[in-house]
Amino acid sequence: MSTIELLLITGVLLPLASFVLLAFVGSKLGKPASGWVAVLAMAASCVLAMVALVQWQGLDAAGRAAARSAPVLWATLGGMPIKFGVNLDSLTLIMFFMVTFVSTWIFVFSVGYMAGHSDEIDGVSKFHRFFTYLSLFGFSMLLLVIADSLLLLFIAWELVGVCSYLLIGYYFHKKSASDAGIKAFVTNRVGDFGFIIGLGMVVLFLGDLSLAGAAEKFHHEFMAGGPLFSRTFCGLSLATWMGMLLFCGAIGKSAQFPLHVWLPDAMEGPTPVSALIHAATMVAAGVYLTARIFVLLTPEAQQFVATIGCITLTLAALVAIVQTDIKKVLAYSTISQLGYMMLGMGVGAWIAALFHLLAHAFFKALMFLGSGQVIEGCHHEQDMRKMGGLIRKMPVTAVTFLVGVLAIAGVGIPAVWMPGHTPFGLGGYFSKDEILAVAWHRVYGENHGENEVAPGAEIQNPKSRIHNAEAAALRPEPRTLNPLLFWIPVLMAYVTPFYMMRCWWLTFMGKPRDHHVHEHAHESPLMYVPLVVLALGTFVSSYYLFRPLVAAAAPHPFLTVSYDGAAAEAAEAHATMISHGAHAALATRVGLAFAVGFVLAWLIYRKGLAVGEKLAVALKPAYTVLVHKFYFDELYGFVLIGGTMALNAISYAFDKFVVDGLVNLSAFVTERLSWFSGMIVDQGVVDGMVNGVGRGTWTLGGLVRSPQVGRIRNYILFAATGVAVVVLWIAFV
Amino acid sequence: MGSILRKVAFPIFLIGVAAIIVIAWVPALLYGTVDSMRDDLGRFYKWEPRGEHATLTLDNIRQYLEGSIAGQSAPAAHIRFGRSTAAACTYVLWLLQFRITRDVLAVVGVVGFVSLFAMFAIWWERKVAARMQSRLGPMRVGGWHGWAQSLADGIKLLQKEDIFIAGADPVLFRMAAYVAFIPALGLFIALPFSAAWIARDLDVGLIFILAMYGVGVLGVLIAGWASNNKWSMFGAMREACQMISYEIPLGFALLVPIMTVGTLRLTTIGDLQSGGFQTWLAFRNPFLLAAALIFFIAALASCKRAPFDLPEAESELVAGFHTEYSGFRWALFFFAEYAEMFAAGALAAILFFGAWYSPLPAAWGESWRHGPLWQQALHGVVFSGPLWLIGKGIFFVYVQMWLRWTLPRVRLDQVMYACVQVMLPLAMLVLLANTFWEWQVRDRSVLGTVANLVCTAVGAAAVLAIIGVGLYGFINRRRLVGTQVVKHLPGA
Amino acid sequence: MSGEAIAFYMLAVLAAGSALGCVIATNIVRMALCLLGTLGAVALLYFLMAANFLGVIQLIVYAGGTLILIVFGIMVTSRMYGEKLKPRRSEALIGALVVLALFAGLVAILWRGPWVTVVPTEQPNSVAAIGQALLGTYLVPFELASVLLLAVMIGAAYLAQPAARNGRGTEREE
Amino acid sequence: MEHGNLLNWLIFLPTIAAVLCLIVPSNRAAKLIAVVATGLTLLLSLGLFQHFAWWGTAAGDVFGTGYGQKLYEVTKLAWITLGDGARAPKIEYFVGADGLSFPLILLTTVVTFLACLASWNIEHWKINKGIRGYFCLFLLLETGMLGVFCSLDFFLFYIFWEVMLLPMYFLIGVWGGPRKEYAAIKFFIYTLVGSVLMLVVLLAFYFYAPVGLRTFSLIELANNASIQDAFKAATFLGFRFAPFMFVLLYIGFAIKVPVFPFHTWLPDAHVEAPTPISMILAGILLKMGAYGLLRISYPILPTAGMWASYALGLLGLVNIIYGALCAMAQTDFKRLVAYSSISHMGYVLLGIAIMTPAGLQGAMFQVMAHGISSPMCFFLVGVIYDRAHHREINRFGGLWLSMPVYGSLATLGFFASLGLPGLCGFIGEFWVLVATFSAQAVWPWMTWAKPFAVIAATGVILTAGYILWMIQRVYLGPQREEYKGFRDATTREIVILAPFAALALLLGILPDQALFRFMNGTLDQITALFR
Amino acid sequence: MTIGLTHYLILAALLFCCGLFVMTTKRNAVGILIGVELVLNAACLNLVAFSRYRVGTIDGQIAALFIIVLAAAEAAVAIAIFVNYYRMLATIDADKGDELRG
Repeated sequence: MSTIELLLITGVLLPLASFVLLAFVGSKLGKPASGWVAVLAMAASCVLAMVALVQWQGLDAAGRAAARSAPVLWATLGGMPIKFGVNLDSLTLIMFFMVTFVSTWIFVFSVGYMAGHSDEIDGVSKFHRFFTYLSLFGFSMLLLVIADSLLLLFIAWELVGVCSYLLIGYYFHKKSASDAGIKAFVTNRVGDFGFIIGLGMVVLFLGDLSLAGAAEKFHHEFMAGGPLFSRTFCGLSLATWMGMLLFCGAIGKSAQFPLHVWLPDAMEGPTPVSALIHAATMVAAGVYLTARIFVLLTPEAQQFVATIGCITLTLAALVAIVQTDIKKVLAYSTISQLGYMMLGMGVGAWIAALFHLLAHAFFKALMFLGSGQVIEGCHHEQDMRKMGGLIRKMPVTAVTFLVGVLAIAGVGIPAVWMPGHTPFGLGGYFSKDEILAVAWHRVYGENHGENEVAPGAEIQNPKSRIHNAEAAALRPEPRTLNPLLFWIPVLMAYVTPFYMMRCWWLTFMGKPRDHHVHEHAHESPLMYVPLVVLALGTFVSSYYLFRPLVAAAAPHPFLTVSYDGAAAEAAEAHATMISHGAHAALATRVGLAFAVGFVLAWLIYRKGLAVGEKLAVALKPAYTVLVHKFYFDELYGFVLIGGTMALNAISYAFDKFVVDGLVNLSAFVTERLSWFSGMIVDQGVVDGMVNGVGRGTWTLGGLVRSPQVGRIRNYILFAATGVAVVVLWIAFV
Repeated sequence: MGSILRKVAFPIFLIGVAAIIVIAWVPALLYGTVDSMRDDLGRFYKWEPRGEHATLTLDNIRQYLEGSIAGQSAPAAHIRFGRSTAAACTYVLWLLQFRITRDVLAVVGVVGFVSLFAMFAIWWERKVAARMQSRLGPMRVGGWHGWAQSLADGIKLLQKEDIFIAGADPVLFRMAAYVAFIPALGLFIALPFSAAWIARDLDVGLIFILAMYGVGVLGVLIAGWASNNKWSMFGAMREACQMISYEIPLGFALLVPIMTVGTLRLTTIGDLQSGGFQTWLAFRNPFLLAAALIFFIAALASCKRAPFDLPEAESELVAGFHTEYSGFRWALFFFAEYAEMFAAGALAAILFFGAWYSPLPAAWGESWRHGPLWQQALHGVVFSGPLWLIGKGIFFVYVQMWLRWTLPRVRLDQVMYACVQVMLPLAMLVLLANTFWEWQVRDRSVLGTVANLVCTAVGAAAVLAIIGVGLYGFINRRRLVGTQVVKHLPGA
Repeated sequence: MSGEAIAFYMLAVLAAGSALGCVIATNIVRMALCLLGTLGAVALLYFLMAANFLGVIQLIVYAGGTLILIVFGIMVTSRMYGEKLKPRRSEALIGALVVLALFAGLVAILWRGPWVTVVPTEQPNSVAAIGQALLGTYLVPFELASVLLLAVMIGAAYLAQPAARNGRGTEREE
Repeated sequence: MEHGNLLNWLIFLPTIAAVLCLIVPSNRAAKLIAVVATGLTLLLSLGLFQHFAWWGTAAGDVFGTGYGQKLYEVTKLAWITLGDGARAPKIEYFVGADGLSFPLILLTTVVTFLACLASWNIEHWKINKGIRGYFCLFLLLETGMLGVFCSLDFFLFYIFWEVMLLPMYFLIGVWGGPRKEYAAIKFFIYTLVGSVLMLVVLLAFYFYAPVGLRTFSLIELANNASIQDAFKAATFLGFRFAPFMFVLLYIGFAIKVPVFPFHTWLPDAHVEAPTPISMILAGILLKMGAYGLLRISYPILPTAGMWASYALGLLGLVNIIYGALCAMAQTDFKRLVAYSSISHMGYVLLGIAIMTPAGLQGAMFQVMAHGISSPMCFFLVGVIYDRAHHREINRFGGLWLSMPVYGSLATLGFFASLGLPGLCGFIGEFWVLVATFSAQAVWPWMTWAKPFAVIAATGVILTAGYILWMIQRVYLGPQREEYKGFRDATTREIVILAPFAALALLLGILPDQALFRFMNGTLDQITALFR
Repeated sequence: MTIGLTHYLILAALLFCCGLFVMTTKRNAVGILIGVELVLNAACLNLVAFSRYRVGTIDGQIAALFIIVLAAAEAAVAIAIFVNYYRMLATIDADKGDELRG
């Protein structure tokens, strides 16, 4: 095991240790101490991650390959060995670092936040429980990040799911909270259902559950034209189905359409949970999974991914416009951003999508924590309509929140407008821009530009170019994407700044609308220090630092290249296609989207809610649909839950009355039959005869019973007489 | 009568003691001589017919005793007599070679011993009781500490009218005393006083003794029933209950040494313990020690001795089953009781406490056994012989008396509880544990040796403690008994 | 006449006499006493037949256990001056005739029968032999007998307990 | 074959203790004896590890070259000789352990020991009479169960099968809940029907084997080629022999598993039985059906297994879905857990039905996992039943607040039942599902396997649904006034729950080290018989 | 004349007949039991005699041993029954227990 692997594994096990410690002695440690234990463990992990990252940067390609040790056998499925190991590459390391870093600061925030949010019923016991779960979550999430096997990934996947369940239901004395927990878990299970079938297909057709092994086998299958590609089901090749089914897991976890309904409800959990799990890390795991299985996705499957992402980001962005709960706004924005990432994955912007993931983790965590600060300051008030003007009471929060808003809105100056200069912008700008650029490229082909290598992108090694050349010979006719997959996200890029600015403005600017809330508003250092750190992180997590790292982890080109020409383009794209042309084309279309959105929001909400309400009345039908979140909950509640319940009732009734009834009926019939045979046949007919015989016998017996007087001595005497006769017979006859 | 007795009493006493010593070793010596004579004659002189049942002629014996048998390689006879002594001994030895002679001798010896011992024990019990209560007990009859008291009582009892109860069953009432007494005597048939001095060396001697204990109860039962007296009946029932119940732990406790030695023949069991204090079975391992304790307690109950003397609890049942008896029949019950007490003590000694061997290893005296007569006699006294067994038996009888006057009587249900719920499981456990011990622990192993040594140490400590306390009591007897009484002590 | 013969005849007389005593006695306790005589004599006959162990067991179990149990039973169930339970004379007569006929027949058979016999050999260690047989060849009957004894113990205790009549109270009050 | 006495001790130690239980004077002593005896049995059964813990050695050394070639702790005594002569067929006392029975023996001893601990508070039950009888029957039950798992002679198997039946009848019928008589009789008659069918098969196996080869040895029946050929060729009442026998046997075992539509005894028996008995019912008795299939039906009649595989798979599928749906409809806590057992055993059936190594592994793992999680769940139910004296799910609420430790353990237990990765339930389900999906790789004609796997996978969702819903209604939510003062789990309860929890974790985290390596060898040998 | 098998057998026959007679004539239930014991003793004597003079092994002794043990068991149960009998009928007369006569 190499040093880096050791560091990572230690980093994974530290939160586990903290979990075990807290689970057993947490209640004894008490209120602040148990929180600090978790923080300490996570901070140590973070330090280890940093060390690992630095070491990794110092290694050349050969060294990196050497640092990866062989996986160990965990079990055998049938005859197939299942091995687990550390999936050591740049993506793992950067994700690991991101998770530990964000977690650490959110943990710190939680210590302060939970002090006031954990004593509804039993303060101490619930306080340590929170950090117990958080530690378990940290462990599971890190395990997910380093997993090199689909099965290990799935295990960690479920574990983070259960942590999410527990943390959403942290205030389980509230029915809404436990409902939300169940909703989250079951919805995820629906996704996992697909995932498991996908895993079954992997086992059946590829016979290897490790990521690398599966990818290699997939390539061979493709080259050999195996059943995976030659056979179809419902018009799609089995390979496509496999990719889509595996992606189902990501749909659930990343709250993609149609399984997005759980995430807004998940805001019932404490705010740090929302920040950590439901914004920064866990929900991004879906994207991470998609990135990991990217090499198993056929073009059709990629298109499916892109479509799902596109639908999700649209729906969520629209719903976010009308939300009044500060956390719900953020939740929908999260869904929307996840949709962007999925879109990126689907169109082949592998690097950009992950880059967006990392950047999003920082700024969304930042905003959630900011909202937590606000909620804490306003005595658990979450409704933005009652806030306003808080910037005077909470300046740090307001400013840091604004940083997040700017980042998510994609504030930046397109490079094309400032030629020769280093592009400037926040992380969100670059990542979103790149996703859209790739989409543009996929939609409109290659006619946009010369090959201007983007800064930070690594030069692909010559070998891959040879592969590309080979692949080009095999390349089928180029496929293009539906233009909607470019235009709708572009449109939504205007909506995003609008609702974010609406949120910020309603919260922090303007006049205080509820004086009671406003008077008590305050902020505390333990909570705003993490805010500041994350705000700084938002600046740093930009194009210059994160993207190169991600780019270095891009899948081996030949895997993406060799089976499909279109994907080859995508693979090329994220290395080289961030062309001037694409960006130039984009610049005209979304370059000022943030400004437009901001201004619109300012115009409407600058004087409070009045204008907004008027608009709502004016656009009543649309407003209603949006407020009801496109009626998804109602639909599911009626069709799925109701259907299941009906099915339950039916099957139980069947069980109780039909199956059991049959059993009881057979018993009843047997009993009646026996009655019939016993009482009628036996007593009447058979017994009649028997009785006749018996009566005769009885009469006869009366004659012979006279010696049997019931005296035992007489019986003995008879026996003795008998013996005597026999003996005399023997003796004398 | 009394005055005559008083005059000759002490000489009789002394003669009695001397007689006991002589009786203790002389028959054994003689039996041994006859038996070894047969062997030697057979082995060295080609004397026919061989075997146990062959009869020696008078000449054979005399020649043997004189060492004048033809043949040069003859070894020296064990005892070398002068010509005249040999002539005298010849007749005795000739008689002794016949089994019937020995049997008659044995019966006489047993009956004599039992009566003598019972008389002694009754006197002694009274003395022990008295001393424990700071009294003097019988002091008059016989002079020295009233030693002839029992003798006088016996004569009195013989003279008494044989009272017969009107409502009693005439036959059974009479038979009961015999039924109680005969098993007590029969018990001595299989009880070895030494390896040679035993009426019948049965291969099932141990169970035989147990069986006799069991049969004895019947006499008590019948006595109680035949007396036609409610209290007697109760006493008898209690006796039956208690006896039958306690036979079970008793049997279990006996199984423990049996398992260790692997035989039921008492002489074999005794001979295995000839190697000195340390080889006594009780000290072999802790379980045997525990078994010895259990055996002793159960035997106490079987002999209906305090604190288990429910059948004759005088405060409740007048005198239990022998309420209606008087005279000699009454005495028979007592003879039986004391005989059983002695047998219990002797059995304890044989099974657990070195049988007829002294604490010194018998091997030390090996040379004496073949030496001159006086050496052989001395060997019989110092190393092994009936004296040791009788001494040990009397010691245990003493312990029984000691307990009787120390412990209060327990209730009947407590007696039964103690048996069924305490003694029985305990005995089973000990048996089980000893099984494992015998199975797993070798004699010479470290564990075995250590256990042996520890137990020996415990036993030695107990012995030393008893001796020490006794000595202390003896030295301080005047202070302890009290000045009033001391004045009346003879020789004061 | 050898010693063995003397012993046999003495014991036979004792056994038979006691048995006849049993027959003649009207008092039930006397019968028990007579039974003791028979048992003891038979036990001694066992000794005579070198079945020492069996003799001892006869004494310990039969005389020391069963008989005491019987006497015990008598004490519980009979009064000394209770009703005299005498059979009718006719019954006794018929019984006597039958039994005498049986005895005559048996003796006739026994006397006449040419019995193939072996010369009795002394078992050097019959106790050990019996022990080995019990735990070897006869292990199963031996264990079954112990189970039977257990069952009898429980059964007897159940039958004899006072509360057993009303069908309840099998639970011990603790 | 390695001879040994361990299994004999294992089987009959409880019997001895049962007799002791009757003898001892006090109830407390009986309890003590029962606990000590079951504990000793547990320790003894650990002795089997000497043969199976094979770190570093090759599988072949442990499991031998073929089915039944390497058995451990074998005792083989002629019991009843049928006919004359040295070569006459014999009914044998033939016990032995291999990779199939070893885990189940361990499971039995563990669960029985813990169930015995769970019976410790019997004085506080509603029916607290006859405590000695209870423990006596309890120990007899253990003898029966261990006997079933150890015996390798069909006749002996049958005897132990019946031995186990009777104590269970009394345990439910005497110490059960309000409808105990109904439940007990239902259980008894159901099982008896199954045993009768088994008896038919037992005799048929004997008489249809070629003369001279007749035997009751399960190993011999499976391995002897002549017998197998005879079975293949024979007809029975006009039907082909093997399928007919297979169906009879299957019904016999299906009743025990239980398989839809023979399952209705189970909810009743579970609900009415006292907690420890429910634990044993769910933990061990259900496993006997699966064990019987793997030990008798499939090795001896492999062709019939293939013939019936579609139907069996379908039944397994129905069990999964139908059990889960029924469970969701329950308002009685124990009934819910009972139906969840039906659902979980469906995976076992499905895994067996597809007859691949992975399927068998998954099925056996599920057997063990369910053997750990379901007794735990039943005990968890029992804990609150002890306190609340009712089991209405809807009347509970907020129990986690008043009983934090218990709540945490309950969550763990139910998650294990739910199939959460990292806990034991997951591995079995996953293995079965994946194996079913990929069954065609082994048996190309199994075209139905993939749809079955897909449908079975929906069970995962349903399971999560009813378990979480139940957790919500019982443990979460606002604290109710009437449950406020409830005592948290006592030390005894924690002592019982902790081993289950530990085992659930162990099996979930290290499935290979904890289980697979002890049984895969034998399971592979069984699958080798199918070819 | 040496003592042989016949002697023992005749003695046993005598004991047997005595036992049988006791069984037939005694009205006291315990008396019947005593008769049974006599009969059993006779049987034991036969067994031992046969085993010594006829077979030369100890098997007969063991059979006798079992008989003794079983007799003890039988006596225990019988006495228990008698005690109950006495409680129910206030007599030990075996002739009174004829309620189940046919």
